[in-house]
Amino acid sequence: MAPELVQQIRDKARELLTSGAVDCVIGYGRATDGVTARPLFVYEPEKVDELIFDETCTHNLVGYLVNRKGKKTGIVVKPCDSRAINVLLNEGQISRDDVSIIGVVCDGVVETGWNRVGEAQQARCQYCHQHTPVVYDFLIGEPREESPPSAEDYAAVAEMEAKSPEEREAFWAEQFDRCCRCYACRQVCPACYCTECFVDKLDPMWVGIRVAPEENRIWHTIRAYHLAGRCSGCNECERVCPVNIPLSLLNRKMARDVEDLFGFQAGLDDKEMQPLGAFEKDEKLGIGE
Amino acid sequence: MAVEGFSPRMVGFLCNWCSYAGADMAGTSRMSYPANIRIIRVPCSGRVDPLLIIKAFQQGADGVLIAGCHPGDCHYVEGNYYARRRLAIFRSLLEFIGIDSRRLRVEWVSAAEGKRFSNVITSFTDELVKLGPRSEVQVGA
Amino acid sequence: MTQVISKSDLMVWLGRLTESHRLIAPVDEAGTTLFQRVSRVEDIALDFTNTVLSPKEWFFPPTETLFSVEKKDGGIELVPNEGVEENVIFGVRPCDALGIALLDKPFLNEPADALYGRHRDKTTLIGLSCREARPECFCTSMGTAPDDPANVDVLLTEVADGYIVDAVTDKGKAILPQDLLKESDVTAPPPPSMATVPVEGIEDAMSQSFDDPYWERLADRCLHCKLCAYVCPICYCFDVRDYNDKGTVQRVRSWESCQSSGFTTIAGGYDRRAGKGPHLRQRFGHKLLYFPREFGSPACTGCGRCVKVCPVNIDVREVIGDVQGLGGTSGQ
Amino acid sequence: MANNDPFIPYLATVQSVVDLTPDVRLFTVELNDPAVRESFTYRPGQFAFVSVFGMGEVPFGITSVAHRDEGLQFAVRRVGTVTNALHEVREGDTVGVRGPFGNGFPLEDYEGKNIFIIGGGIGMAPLRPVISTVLDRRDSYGDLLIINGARTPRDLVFAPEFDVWAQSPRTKVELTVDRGDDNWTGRVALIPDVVRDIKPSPENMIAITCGPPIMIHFTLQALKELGFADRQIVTTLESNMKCGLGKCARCNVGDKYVCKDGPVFDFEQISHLFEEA
Repeated sequence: MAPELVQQIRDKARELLTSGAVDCVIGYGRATDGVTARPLFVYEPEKVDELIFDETCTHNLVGYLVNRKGKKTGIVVKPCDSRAINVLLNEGQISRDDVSIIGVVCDGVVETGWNRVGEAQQARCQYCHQHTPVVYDFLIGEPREESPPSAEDYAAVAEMEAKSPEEREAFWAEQFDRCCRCYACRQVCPACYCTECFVDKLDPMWVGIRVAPEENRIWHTIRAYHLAGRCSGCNECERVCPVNIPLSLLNRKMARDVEDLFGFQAGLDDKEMQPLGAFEKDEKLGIGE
Repeated sequence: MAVEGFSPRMVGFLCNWCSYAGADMAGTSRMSYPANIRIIRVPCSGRVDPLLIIKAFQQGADGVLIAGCHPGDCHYVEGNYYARRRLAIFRSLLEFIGIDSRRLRVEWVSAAEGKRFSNVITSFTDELVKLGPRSEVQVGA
Repeated sequence: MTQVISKSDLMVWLGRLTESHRLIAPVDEAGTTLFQRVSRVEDIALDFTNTVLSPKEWFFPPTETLFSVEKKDGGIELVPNEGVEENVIFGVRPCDALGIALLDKPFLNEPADALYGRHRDKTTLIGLSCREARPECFCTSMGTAPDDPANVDVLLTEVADGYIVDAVTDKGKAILPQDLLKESDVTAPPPPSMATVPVEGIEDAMSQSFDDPYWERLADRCLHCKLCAYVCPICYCFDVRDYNDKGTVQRVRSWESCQSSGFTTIAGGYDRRAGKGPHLRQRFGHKLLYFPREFGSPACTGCGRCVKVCPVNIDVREVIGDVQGLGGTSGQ
Repeated sequence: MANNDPFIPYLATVQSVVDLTPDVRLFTVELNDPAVRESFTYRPGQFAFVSVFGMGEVPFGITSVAHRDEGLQFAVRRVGTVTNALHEVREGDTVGVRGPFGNGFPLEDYEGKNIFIIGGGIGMAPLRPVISTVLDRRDSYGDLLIINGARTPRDLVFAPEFDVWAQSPRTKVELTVDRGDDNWTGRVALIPDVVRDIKPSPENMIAITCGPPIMIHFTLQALKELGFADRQIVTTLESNMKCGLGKCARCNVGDKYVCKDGPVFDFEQISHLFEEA
């Protein structure tokens, strides 16, 4: 990103902190590897120069807002992250008055890992049609002309659907077998804010303590289902998975179904009722017909 | 893959107001239907959290039936409309992870439809027999 | 003179071990390297820096049955889990070997954990010296080294066309393939070097920084996932629950982490460690203060896994440096 | 332990189940193996895990005293998954017992001293063996003052024993509730306020308290106002724990483990960590 745009982020953060409009700005700083980004909480105006923005700023910072309910907070968001803000607003988890949103026009982020900056853009950026945040108070960069959606957007989902049920079951059994149930996918997700997750419930214990493929499958299936119509596509869950389970396939599958069946995309605004919280009396969904 | 003598294990979540009464009607009218279904009475088809469905499959069910009031007749006015959307999405997800979506059946059965209830169980059982037992894919050595 | 084994003979030896033992070795799967059971030696990843999960899972598995409850003579009987196999783990890095030695301290401390002890007794460790250090490595600051033979049964060190074989223990000698070993005057290359981390005096620094606002600030970005704990070769917090499955009852132990919500919640819902700061502080407190007080050394091997996997870059090396610089705001 | 595996409980048979309050039951169990029964000795303040197989196990302070030979007793409030299951257990059923664990109260050190027991709700359960011991060795101890509080009169866990306690020489029992009922003529006050009202002299006295965390917090303040030193105030901590062996690390508080270094601590040992304890 152009240095003057990064400077705009810093200036805005300084202004927000100095004026007392917020007591913290959540943005990106440099990680200890010296090459990638990490979340940075800035409380003092003197420290705004630690803020950065570049193609390694993959983190979705919106989840942190739930921890700061009732506190005035500035936040740097990419377009995909901004959709998560709408999801949280729609669900009454945060108050619009509490957040000052510094939206950044985004050209995509790259695959990163510890001490590693990839060449290629993340897959989700390659089919992104939202380069300007959907909600913001201040915009950094110029709004873009968006390309139209394409059939290729859900190519990976279609490829999986083309396989036989046995192949699919075998594929997922192998993926779920690697899961060690660290729940990093849940913890990183801005839409996973339940105070008690179904998987932690003891009575009844829906998901057994045993880390085994069929128990893990309950976790992953219900996780994906709970995010249907709510996942804003930031794909942080897949990034943080230590054993590379392709969670985006599940999330994208849900996103495409919700789009096909109900014409809905998560987080485009904060008003429209999510499809699983709504209905139309005469719709035909192939259920009980 | 038909298996000789295979009797499928089915779990049925029946809405208290329509379908459970429909099953009752089938019983009191002495209509016959296969006995391999375990019936769980729920207040409304809208109560059937997909967690219950996947849990039933994990615990060894070959098929899961959800039956509720016909659209428009819900005791709670709109519970089955929500159920319809959820189950449409969830069934598609089950199919995606390799659980044949024919193993999850949703039917609207009213309190007066004892005959229909018995037909539903019979046809679902036939279908599950045709599909054969659900065998879990074994992972690793 | 040292004993060496050629690269092709190593495969022959490992092949024999798949027959006599359960062989565990690094395997590449879906872009990750994990210690897995191997039946074909071709599957072994020889060219790896280190695995995503440490070998602790073969002593302290993610889940394990402690005992089963079985019906007998109208009553019940508790049947311990005796199903522990003879394992050989190939490819254990010196840092991970230290991890296992440190894991012994809490688990074998009296009263010893019987199941862990059985796994330990029945496992032979074939270590592999590191040719290169990764950027996140700091084992030399934590009391081991890339070529440290201290905590394995056999140590292999790669040289031009094979490996130097160093049998460290009797257990190691017992599995050596004498027919495949040759005498050689080859010498081991110098071990790779790495940056140092200022651990000297960390206990005092931790103790004095207990009430420092530092922890609250550090925890701001912590997601409280369990990744760091699950990849750690030493983190040993666990959960115990009963597991009912299709009519059988087992008492099962599974991995848990102090970062998990509800870890310290008592019946009725009170949680003495509810805040984000104290929550995260417990992780470093246990590693750098409480464990050393109890067992004499930090609960860290410098393997760098937590540094590598943390989604928000909470870097133990940075934390150690920061805490050393806090200067103490409270005594304990 | 059986098979030298400290995770495997002893099997025990429930001998009696008595309702103490609407949500607290007293379970008396007998260990099935006579040899184990013989060797199973315990001190006041120690605890044991009780298993309901299929539901899990949880730790309870042992409510009985070994020297009375009245069986192994646990007073259990119905509050979570396992305690709910335990309340379904009937006479003759099999449960598991693992223990005894923990340090217990150093009652020998208290000989010759005045003892001040402050218990809230089910917090009386681990204090009862202290009371029993003082009553049974009455000459070895000074005055005995007991403050027992509960939400309502029906929630006073050991109500049938109050008369026995009060009849013992140099012993006083003060009861208090948060809400009275039609028959209640006693105090309606919070425990810390009762402590302030009675104003016992800290001279040669040990205060032993157990109850909900919030009660302990304010009782501690009241005792300090009266001049009690940290080492004169003793508590038994409740903690989430899974092993009792100092391994699972749940009950780790600072460099202590509640299960093996405690559960009994004086405040000199844990004052710094109290907010976390």
